[in-house]
Amino acid sequence: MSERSARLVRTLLLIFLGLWLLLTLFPLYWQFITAFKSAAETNRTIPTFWPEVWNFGNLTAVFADPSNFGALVDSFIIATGNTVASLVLGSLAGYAFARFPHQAGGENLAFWILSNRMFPPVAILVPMFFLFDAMPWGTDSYLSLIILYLVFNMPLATWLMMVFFRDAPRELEEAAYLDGYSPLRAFVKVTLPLVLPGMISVAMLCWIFAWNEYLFANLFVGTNVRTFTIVIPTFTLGSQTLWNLQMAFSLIAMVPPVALFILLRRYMVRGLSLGVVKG
Amino acid sequence: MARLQIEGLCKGWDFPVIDRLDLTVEEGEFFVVVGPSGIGKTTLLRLIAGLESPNAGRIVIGDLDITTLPPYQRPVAMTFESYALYPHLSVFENIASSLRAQRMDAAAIRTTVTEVAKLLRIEALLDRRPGEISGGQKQRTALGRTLVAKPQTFLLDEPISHLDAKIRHELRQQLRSLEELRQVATLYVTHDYAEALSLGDRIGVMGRGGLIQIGSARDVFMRPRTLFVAEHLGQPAINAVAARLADEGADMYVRAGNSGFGFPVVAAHAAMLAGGDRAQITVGIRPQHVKVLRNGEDAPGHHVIEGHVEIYEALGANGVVVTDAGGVNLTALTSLDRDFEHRQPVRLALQTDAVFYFDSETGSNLLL
Amino acid sequence: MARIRLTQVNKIYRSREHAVHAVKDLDLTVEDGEFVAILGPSGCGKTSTLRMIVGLEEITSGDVFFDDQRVNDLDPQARNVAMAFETYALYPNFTIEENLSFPLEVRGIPVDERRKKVRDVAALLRIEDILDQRPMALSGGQQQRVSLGRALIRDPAVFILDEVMSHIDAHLKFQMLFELKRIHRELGKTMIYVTHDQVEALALADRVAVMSNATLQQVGTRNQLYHEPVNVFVADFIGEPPTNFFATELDPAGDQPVLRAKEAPLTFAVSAEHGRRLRESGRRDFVVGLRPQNLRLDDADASEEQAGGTLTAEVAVNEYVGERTILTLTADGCRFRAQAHAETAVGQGEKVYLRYASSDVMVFDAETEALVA
Amino acid sequence: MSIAEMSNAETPDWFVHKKTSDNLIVARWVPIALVGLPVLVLFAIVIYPTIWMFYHSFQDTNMMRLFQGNWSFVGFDNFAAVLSSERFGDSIVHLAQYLLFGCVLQVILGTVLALSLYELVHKEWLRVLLLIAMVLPMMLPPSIVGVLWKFLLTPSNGAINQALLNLGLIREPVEWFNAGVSLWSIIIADVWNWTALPLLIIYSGRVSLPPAVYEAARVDGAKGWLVMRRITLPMLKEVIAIAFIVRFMDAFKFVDLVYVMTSGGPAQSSELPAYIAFQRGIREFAIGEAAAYAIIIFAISAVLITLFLKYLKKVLKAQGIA
Repeated sequence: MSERSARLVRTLLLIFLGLWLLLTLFPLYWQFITAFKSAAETNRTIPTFWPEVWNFGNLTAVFADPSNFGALVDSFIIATGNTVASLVLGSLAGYAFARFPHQAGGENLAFWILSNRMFPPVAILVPMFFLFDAMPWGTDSYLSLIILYLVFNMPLATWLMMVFFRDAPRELEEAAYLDGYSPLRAFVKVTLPLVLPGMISVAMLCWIFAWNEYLFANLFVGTNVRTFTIVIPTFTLGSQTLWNLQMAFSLIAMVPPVALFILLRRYMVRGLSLGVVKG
Repeated sequence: MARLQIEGLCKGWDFPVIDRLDLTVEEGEFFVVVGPSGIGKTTLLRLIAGLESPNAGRIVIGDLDITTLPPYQRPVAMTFESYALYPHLSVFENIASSLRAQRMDAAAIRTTVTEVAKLLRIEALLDRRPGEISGGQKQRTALGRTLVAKPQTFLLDEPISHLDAKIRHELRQQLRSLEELRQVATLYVTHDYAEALSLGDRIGVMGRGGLIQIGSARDVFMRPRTLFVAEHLGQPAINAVAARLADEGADMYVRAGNSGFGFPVVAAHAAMLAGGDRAQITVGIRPQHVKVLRNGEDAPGHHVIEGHVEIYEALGANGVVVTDAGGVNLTALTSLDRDFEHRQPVRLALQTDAVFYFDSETGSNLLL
Repeated sequence: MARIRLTQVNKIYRSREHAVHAVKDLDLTVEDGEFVAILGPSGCGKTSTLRMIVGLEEITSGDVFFDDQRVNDLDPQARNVAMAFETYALYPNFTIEENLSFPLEVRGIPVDERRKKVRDVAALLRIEDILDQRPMALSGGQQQRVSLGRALIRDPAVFILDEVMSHIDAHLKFQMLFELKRIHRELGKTMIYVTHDQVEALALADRVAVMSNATLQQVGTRNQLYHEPVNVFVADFIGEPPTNFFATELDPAGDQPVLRAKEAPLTFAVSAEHGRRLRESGRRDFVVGLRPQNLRLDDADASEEQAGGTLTAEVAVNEYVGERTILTLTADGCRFRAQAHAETAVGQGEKVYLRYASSDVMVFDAETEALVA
Repeated sequence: MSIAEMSNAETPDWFVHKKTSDNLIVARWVPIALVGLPVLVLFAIVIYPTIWMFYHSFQDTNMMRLFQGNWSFVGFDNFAAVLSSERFGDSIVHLAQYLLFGCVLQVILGTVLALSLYELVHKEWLRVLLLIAMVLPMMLPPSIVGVLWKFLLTPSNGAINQALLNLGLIREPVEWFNAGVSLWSIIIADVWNWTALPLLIIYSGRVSLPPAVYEAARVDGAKGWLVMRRITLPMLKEVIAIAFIVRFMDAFKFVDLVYVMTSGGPAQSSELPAYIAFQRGIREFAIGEAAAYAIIIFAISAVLITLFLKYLKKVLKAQGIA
C-alpha cells in the first residue's frame, strides 16, 4: 500500500471512530437531557434537543417514593452477593479445569458448566418459580435472585477464570508446593495474586450483568425486594410514560457501574487480555 | 540418615526420557548431573521433587519412600532454572516462604531470613521485589529460599549457568562453602562441564535415557567411558577424528582417511588396542593436549605434525586455534598472549599418551 | 555498508517521579565493516545505546550518523538495520520458516528466492528440522537462533545483535561464535554486538566498548582491554577467572619502589618506569590488579626469567575444571585466585609460591580507580 | 542423538506399557474437591429445571392443567407442533438475521474500533477517555436500553427521526416499528448496547500484545496494514474468538429488547425463538410447548458452540499454544 492510501485509510478510520463516538453518545445525551425535561416537554410533537427548563427536581422526584432508593440498595445487594458467589465458585472450578483438566472431569464437565449460560430464560423461569415458591426463602427474596443469576454468571466466571489460570505460570505454584504449601495455601499465596486483574474484570462483568438483569427480577421479586430495573417501568401517570423520570432514574442507576469501571479500568484492560500470547 | 536413593526410575512422554535410572547420593554429598540441554536433567529433578510422577521406579530419602508423596510433603527443596520467584512478594517474603509454610513465628523468621541474606550478600535488597533486582541477585534470592527450608535433599537446577562469569565464580565459591549443603544430599544439575567438575564430589554425565558415567571430576574427564562423555566435557570440545589403526613396522599407527594425518600409538595403549576390530575407530584428542609450538621450540615426548591456522579466537582464559593438519581439523588450546594469522603454517605437538580411542559404532572407550 | 558515528549521545528516561540517565555523553565510532561489541553489566545503558542506533528509541540529545547522514529522525526501516533481539521477539503465530522469511516478504522478494535463503540460514544455524514448528514449541536456545537467523537473512547496512547467545548452551555457543565470526568475515558488514558476557565480546569483536553506569569506560581491542584497562572497573570486568585486586600502600623507601598489601605480608614489584610514575603521582594508596593467568605456580620451571616477584600463600581451594586448575589462595586477610595447569596437585592448606612478572602488575589510583601504571 | 535415532533403538518394556496420565502433583482428591463444590451448586440449581423442562416438553401442560395436576403424555407432539409451525420457521430466519447483523457485526465493529483506537490515538489520556465513552452503553440495563431506543425511535416525535429530518437525510418520519423494520430497530439498539463488550475485550488483548514483536516488525520494515494483517490480527485470533463466543452465547437467549421494544410485533415480525418460548411459557402458559422451544433452542446453540470451540482448539494446537 502506498504512503498516500495508507494515510487515507487512517483518516477514514479516524472519521469512523468519531462517527461511532457520536452514535454512542447521542442516545446517552438524549437520556441525559430527557432526565431534566418536564413531562410535558418530553411529549412534544417536535422534540427539543436542549431542555427549555432544566428540571433538576426530577432527580429528587424519582425518590418521592422512598422505597425507590431501597430498590438501588436491593440491586446492589443482589449484584454483589451474586458476584461474590460466582467468582468464588467460578475460580475454584476454573482453577481445577486449568490445572488438572483430566482429574477434574475433563472437557465435557467444563462444557456442561459453560452451556448453562445458554439456557433460554423461560426454561429456568417457570420451573424455578414453582421450586422457589416451595422453598423457605420463597421467590421474593435476595437469595432467590442471587441463586438464579448464578445460572448465567457462574459459567462465564468459570470459563474466563479458566483462561486466566491457564496463563498464570505453573512454575510458581510448583515452587510454593516445594516450600511446603498445601495446594489450597499455594493457590491463595501465589496464584490468586497473579490472576487478580483478571478476577477483577470478571467480577466487574458479572456485577454488571446481575445489576442490570430485568426478566428474572420482573417475575420473581416485587414486594419484599425490588430491583431498580423493575422500578423504572413504574414511572407512569395513568397510561402516559413519564420519560423524564425513567431517564432520570436510569441515569442514577448508571453511576455505580460507570464509577466502578473508571476506578478499575486499569485492571479491566490488563485483565481482559484473554489468552493472548504474552511477550 | 538422609541419603537419597533412586531405583529403577523411568519416565517418558513421546519417547523414554529417563530409562531405569539408579543413583544413590550420600548424606553430605554434592552430586552434579551434567549433560546437554533437553536430555532430561530437569525431568530427573522434577521427579524427585514430586512435580512429575514416574512411570516406574522408587525414590527413597533416608528411610522414607517418597515415590507417591505429593511435593509439599517431601523433604526436598529445589531451585528452578528460571528462579520462579514470586513476583508480587518482596525478596524477604520470597526467602521466608517456606518458613511461613511451616508457620514459624515472625521473630524467628526474621532472624533466619536475615542470616541467610547476609550469607548470600543480599541483605540490602530484602524490601525489593524480584522485578527490581538483577539476575545474579534473583539467583541468590532463589538459593536463599531453598537454603532456609532445611530439607533433607537439595535439588538445584542450573542455578548459576545463566549469570556473568564473574558472578558465576563468586557463587561457585559460595556454593562450595555453604554449610547447609554439606549436611544433606544435594543433586545439582548443569549443562556447564566446568561448573560440574569444579563443584561435584561426584559427577554423573547424563545422556539419552540416564547417567552414562558416574565418577570424580578427574575420572569423568580423564577416563571418559564413551565418546559422548568426552565430547560433552571440555571446551572447546575434544577433537574427534575418524581413523584406523595400522601396524607400520613394529609400531602401531593412527591414520585418518587418505590424508597425511597420523601419529604413533604409545606402547601402553597399543598393548590394549591390539587385536579387535581396528578399521573404524574414533580418536579423541583434547585441545589442551595439542600444543602450538613457537618458532624453534621443541616438545620432547610429543609427536609433532605440520598444519596451518584456520581460525584463531580468544575464548575466556585461553586462545583457541583451529588448524588444518593434513586434512584433519584439529583444535588446539594456547595461552591468551599469542596471536595467529589466517593460514599461517604452524607445528603442532600432540601429547600422544593422553589420546583416547573410541569404538566408532558404540562409542565406548577402548582403553577402559 | 555503513560507518556509524555517535556523538555526545544522551538518553534520559523521564517518568512522573524521576528521570533516569541511561546513557551519558556517548561518543563512539564503528568503522565500515567493523565488528564492535558493547560490553557491560545489566543496566549499564548498552541496550539503550543499541536501541538508539536502531531507531527504536528517541535520542534525548546528541546525534547518530550512518556514514555522513544524520539518522536521528529516521525510522529503523529507513536506516536499513537488521536486529536480533534478546527477547527473541519472534512472531508467535508464524512458523519458523515464516518468521525467517518475513523480512524478505516485506521487501517483496519472490517466493523461490525466499525459500532458498531460508534454507541457507537454517542450515547455518542448525535449525532446519524445526522450520515448520511455531516459536512457542521451541526451547530458548532454538528461539534465539531463529531470532539471529531473521537478522542474518537480510542484507542491511548494519547488523545489530542484542545478547543473541545468552540462552544457547555453552557447547553450541562455542560453535556459533565461530560461525558468526566467519559470517562477518564473509559478508564484511558492520556488526554491533551487545552482550554482558566478556567471553563472547572478546572472542568476536574487532574492538570492544566497555560501558558501566551509563558511561563509556573504554574502547579497545582485546589486547588493549586486557593489558591496559583504563580503570578498576574494566580490569575487573574483563578476564576470567576475575582479576585479583589488592589494596596497597606505596613504600617509597629504596630506589626501587614497592607496593605493600595492607591486609597481608605481600609486596608487589613494579618496573622502574612504573615506579617513577607512582612516585610522581604523589599518592600513597594504590590498588594493585593481577590476573590469575599471570600468577604462575613456582614449580622450578624458571626457564624464562623475567623481572618480577613472588607471592607466598596458602591453598584454600583446588578447583579442577578439566583443562586447567583454579587455585583459590589465602594470605592473611587477602583472598585471591591463580590459574594453573590441569595436573596441579597441591591440596588445601599447602603453602605455595606464585611468581609474576612486574610488567603484568596493573596499578590503579585507590581514589579515582584510574590506571596509573 | 535425535528422536528418530531413538525410535530405532530398542524401546524398553515399561515404556510400551506405561499409562498415559496427567502429571498429578497434588493428592488425587484435590482436583475433585476443587471442582466439586461449584459443580454441585450449579447442578443443584439446574437439575430441577432441566428435568422439569424435559418432562413437560412431552406433556400437554398449560396453566390450568398444571394447577389441576391433570396433564398427560403427548409424545413428540409439542416438538412436532413447534417444528412444523410457520412461526418457528420465521423466528429462525429472524435469529439468523440477528446473529449476522447483531452478533457478528458487533464483533467486527468492536475489532475495528478497538484497533483504530489503539493504533490511531496516541495520547494515553485521550485513549482512556474515548474507551470509557465507548463502553458506557454496556453499563445500562438492556431493559432501559430498550425503553430508551423505543423512545428515541418513536416515529411521531422521536429524537432520531427528528434529527434525521433536521439534517435533511429523510423527508418524512421513518416508521421504525412497522413490519420488516422493527427487527432492524432491535438490532440497532442491541449493537449500540453490546458492541462495547467485544471492543473492550479486543482492546485489552491488543494492549497486552508483546511490544518487542512490533519492534521486530519495525526493524524488518513492515508497517501499517501489513503489520495489522500479518501480525496483529492473527495474534488476536483467540481473543476475537472469545469475544465472539461471549456474545454468541447470549444471543440465543436474547429476549429483553424484543420484549421491551416490540413484543415481537407487529404481527410476529420481530420474534426470536427465545422470545416465542418466553411468550408461550410466561404469557400464554403453554408450558409444554415452551419447554419444547427451549430444548430446541438450547440444542442448536450447544451444537454451534461445540463446533466453534472445537475449531478454536484446532487453531490453537496448530499454533502450539494449547
